[in-house]
Amino acid sequence: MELNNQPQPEVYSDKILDKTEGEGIDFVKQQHQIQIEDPDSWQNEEANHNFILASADALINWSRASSVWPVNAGLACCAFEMISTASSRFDISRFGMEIFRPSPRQADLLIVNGTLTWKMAPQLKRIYEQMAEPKYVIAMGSCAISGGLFRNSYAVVPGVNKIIPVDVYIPGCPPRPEALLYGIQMLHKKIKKQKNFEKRKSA
Amino acid sequence: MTVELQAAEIAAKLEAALPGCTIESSGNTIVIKDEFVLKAATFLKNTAGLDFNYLNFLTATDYQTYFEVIYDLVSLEHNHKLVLKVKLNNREKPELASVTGVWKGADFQEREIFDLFGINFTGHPNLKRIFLWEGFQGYPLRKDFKQ
Amino acid sequence: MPTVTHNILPTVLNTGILAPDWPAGFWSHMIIFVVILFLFVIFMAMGFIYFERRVISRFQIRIGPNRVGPFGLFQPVADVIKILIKEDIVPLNADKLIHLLAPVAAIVPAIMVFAVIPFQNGAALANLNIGILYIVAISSVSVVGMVMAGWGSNNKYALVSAMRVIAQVVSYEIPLALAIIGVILFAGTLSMNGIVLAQKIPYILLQPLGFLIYFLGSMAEINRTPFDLLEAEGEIVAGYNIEYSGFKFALFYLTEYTEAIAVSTIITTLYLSGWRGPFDSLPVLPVIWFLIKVFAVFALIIWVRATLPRLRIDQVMGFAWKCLLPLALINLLITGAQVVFWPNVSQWVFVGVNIVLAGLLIILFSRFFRTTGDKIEA
Amino acid sequence: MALKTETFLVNAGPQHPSTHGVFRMRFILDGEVIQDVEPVFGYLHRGIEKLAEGLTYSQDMVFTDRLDYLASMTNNQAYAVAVEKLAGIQVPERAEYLRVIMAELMRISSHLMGVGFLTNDIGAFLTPLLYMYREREKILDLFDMVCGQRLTYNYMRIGGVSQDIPEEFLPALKKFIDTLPRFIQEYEQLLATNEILLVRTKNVGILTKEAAINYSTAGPVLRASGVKWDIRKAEPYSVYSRFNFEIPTGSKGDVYDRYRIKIEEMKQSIGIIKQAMEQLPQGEIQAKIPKVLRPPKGEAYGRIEGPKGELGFYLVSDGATNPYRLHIRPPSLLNLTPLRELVIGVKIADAMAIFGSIDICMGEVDR
Repeated sequence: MELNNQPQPEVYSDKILDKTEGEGIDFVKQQHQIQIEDPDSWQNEEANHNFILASADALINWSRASSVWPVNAGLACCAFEMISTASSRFDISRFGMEIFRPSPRQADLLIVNGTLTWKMAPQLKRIYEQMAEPKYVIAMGSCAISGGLFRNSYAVVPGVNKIIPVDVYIPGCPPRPEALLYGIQMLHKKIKKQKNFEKRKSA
Repeated sequence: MTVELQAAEIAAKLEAALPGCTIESSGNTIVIKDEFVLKAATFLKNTAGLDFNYLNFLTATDYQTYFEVIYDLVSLEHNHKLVLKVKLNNREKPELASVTGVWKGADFQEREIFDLFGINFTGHPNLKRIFLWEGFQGYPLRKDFKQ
Repeated sequence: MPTVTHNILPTVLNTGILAPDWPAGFWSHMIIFVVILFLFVIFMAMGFIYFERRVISRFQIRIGPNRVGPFGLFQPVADVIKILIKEDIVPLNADKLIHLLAPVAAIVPAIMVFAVIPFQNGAALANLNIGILYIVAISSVSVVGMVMAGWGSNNKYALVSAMRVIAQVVSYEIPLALAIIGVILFAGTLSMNGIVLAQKIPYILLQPLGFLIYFLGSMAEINRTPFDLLEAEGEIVAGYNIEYSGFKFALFYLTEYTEAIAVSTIITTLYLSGWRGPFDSLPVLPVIWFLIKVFAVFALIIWVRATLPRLRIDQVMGFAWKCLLPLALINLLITGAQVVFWPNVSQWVFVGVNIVLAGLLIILFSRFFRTTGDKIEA
Repeated sequence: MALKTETFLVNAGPQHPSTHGVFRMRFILDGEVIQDVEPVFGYLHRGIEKLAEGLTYSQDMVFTDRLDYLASMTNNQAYAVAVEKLAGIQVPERAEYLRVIMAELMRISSHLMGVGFLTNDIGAFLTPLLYMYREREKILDLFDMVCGQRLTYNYMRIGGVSQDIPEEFLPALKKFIDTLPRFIQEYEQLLATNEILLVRTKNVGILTKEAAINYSTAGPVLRASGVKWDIRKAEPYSVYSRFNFEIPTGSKGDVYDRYRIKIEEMKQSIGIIKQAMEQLPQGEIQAKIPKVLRPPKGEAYGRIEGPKGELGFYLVSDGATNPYRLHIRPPSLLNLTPLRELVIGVKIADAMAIFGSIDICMGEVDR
């Protein structure tokens, strides 16, 4: 009987990358402990209407609301309800939303579908920052809203709104496709209220 | 139907090959001394009639005073199984020989135990955190872990 | 159409600003036709986008865009407005000049192809007597834009995509050009309009093998499934345009569809007898025939896209060099022999002969590449 | 002239269209060819094993739904089997039959998704996936009918199931089961006779029998390599010993075999469901168990054959209401172990096909 003690083949492993990633995660964890306010609270205020600008707004908002392209990003369980929504039965393409862009640069909507862990948080933040304005975020499912079932865990972000601002929250674990469609229509309504020619207070 | 081997018989065989390695045996479980893990694993895998070629799973438990590492072994040919256990009393710096040379399936599982329990597997080709990130404080599955 | 432009606008344009020795009719023809072509390309691209999204939806048992406007017809309009006013991002470490120029370099050659396409008898921007040569020369220049995009974006996925596309397009140029020679041999002219006029029988019947080679080759040239390695979503995310957003991405998106339109129109002209059809002496009918055929070809492209998976890069290259190139050479040999040795035999004889030969050759060649699935034990 | 060449590092993931969630692979590429790969996990690590220690046995059931979210029912079953083994609970027969029906439906659904996403990774533009989604929706409707949920069911409880099936369930199930073979036939025609799919899958990512065993792979991956190993036969749990079914095995262990195994297993599952429907007895659906379960001190390992392989729960009890330790044997994680060996030396496109054929679910890999 001989011991199997031959040296293993060298495994590729990039410890420097891991270290920088870990530092980044710790940094994000420190920075993002407070909930980010809704940057769109200005929508509730009554603005004075300018006739010409209003019709230009209407055109722009119509085009933005009619072609919201989501990022092709799935986190966890809710991702499958998102795919269900895109599939034949619920058919998100009716609203012109079937173009799931794999590159965040070309997308308008980030659907955070599932539990967000601290390890994933910098990546999600990066995806959000890579998206071009105007961009919208839907928090889908209880995990994305508040951490849900896993709120007490050592690895889970309690609510995605600590990392990025959220436009629409959809409750459920997971939300049914109908709920997601309803949330998307809420987002459409929100987009159609935008004033593109006024300075935002928070900006 | 999977046969659960009588641990006492296997323990006798193990004892014959590696004197002084077993601590106790009951049911389908053998507890061995931690320095014999690699030798015992190789013996169990390569001995005809035992042929434990399949490491079903590998995990650990924290019993406050000591760690227990559990090897669930199965032979796909004979369809029998055996549980091998090791107790680690050193809580500060637990160490155990890696069995990746015997069963490659142990690779990720040993990394997982390292990540969540802080047990160091000597001889593992790439022992580093697998689920948590570098710089995470503490080992979550230990009972004394505080968030 | 040229007659209209020759009569109405010469006085308006003959103001002396233009080169004095060039006739005003020439300028008015040019300007009007360029405007028409641009509108044609943009509206056709939008139409194609709508058409493709609806048709693919039907293939996938879905409905497709139907909320924006009647039947969702305004969907592409909304897309265009949205994407044009979207923020334009230039990555920090990108090669700024190349990053900026790449979309322009991609779209200009794609639109230039339309200069020689005859929409009806003689109605082309420039009825060049070497039209087909011009197309072969210009159609693959778009690739330069894509390579620039891949290089200038400072993104590894984009770089891999650029390397893939250049290898692929260079390989497929050869069988493509060889397939066209078959058409030229039968037509006896290089002019696009001449080729249409020469098609008593549509050349798809006379040149079935050449048509297949050209169709597959051009699918590879415009990077459509199963040769869409350039944008292989599952592998290299979005390919060369991964770092583009806003207006520049819109140009790439437009390029993709402009190329698809270009290929559809070229196939229509070369193999489906272009604007010809019943009653093609009536005023507008030839254009309608032309558009119908273009959409039919595009529907075929969509069909392939909705059905087939993607090939691997070495398989794509192998297919070009080991399968299409020999087939194109054989096709050229057969066509040459028919034209030289039997110039007086009715072309209907060649139709039968060529279809049979094409079938035999395809069966023979597919033998070399065939993989069969075997059952597994149950 | 010698050209200087360089390898370069490419990150695939965590947000990448074909990583099936938040998996990340660091590729070292030499042009198109992969020189080395380092898988990076943990982007969905929620610490379920730790959280489970803080809740009671029956509360922990909800976590199992979120493990392999494509096969929640089988996760439920595995956990229930483990707890019942620990506490010595006898499950009523009708409940066992219902469990078998649900588990086999879940297996069909999971395999449909596995095949669908594989074709998507190979490059088919969504079409096969959406056709398979059509069948999956029918299965989800059946589950919806039984327990009112589409994805996370929490249907199987310790000692039985949460509620009896409604009246209209069996006719609906029968209708579905009768039409399913026709659709599977359709998919087979669409896929198995497609030259491009064959070229892309045959002889790609071959995993030998010895390697498959040594790497502790399980389920379709192990069987595709030619090992006839299925917990339903090897150690029949529930009422599987009463059914007549076969274990399909592959011969080569390539991507094509892994795909074929899934198709064949779906056919076998249909057979099992048919037999279970015929034999379904009347009676109780829930054993009498105390409200708060206190299993005796000890440990137990309960395992079942999940769609992705052997799914086991290792439980340690110290006599209290909460489990002292809960460990999950995740087939997805263990099936990923040979990934590095399979992927080195192939092109990126093949790497994605291999990854797709292993058919993992990140919820289970990271836990």
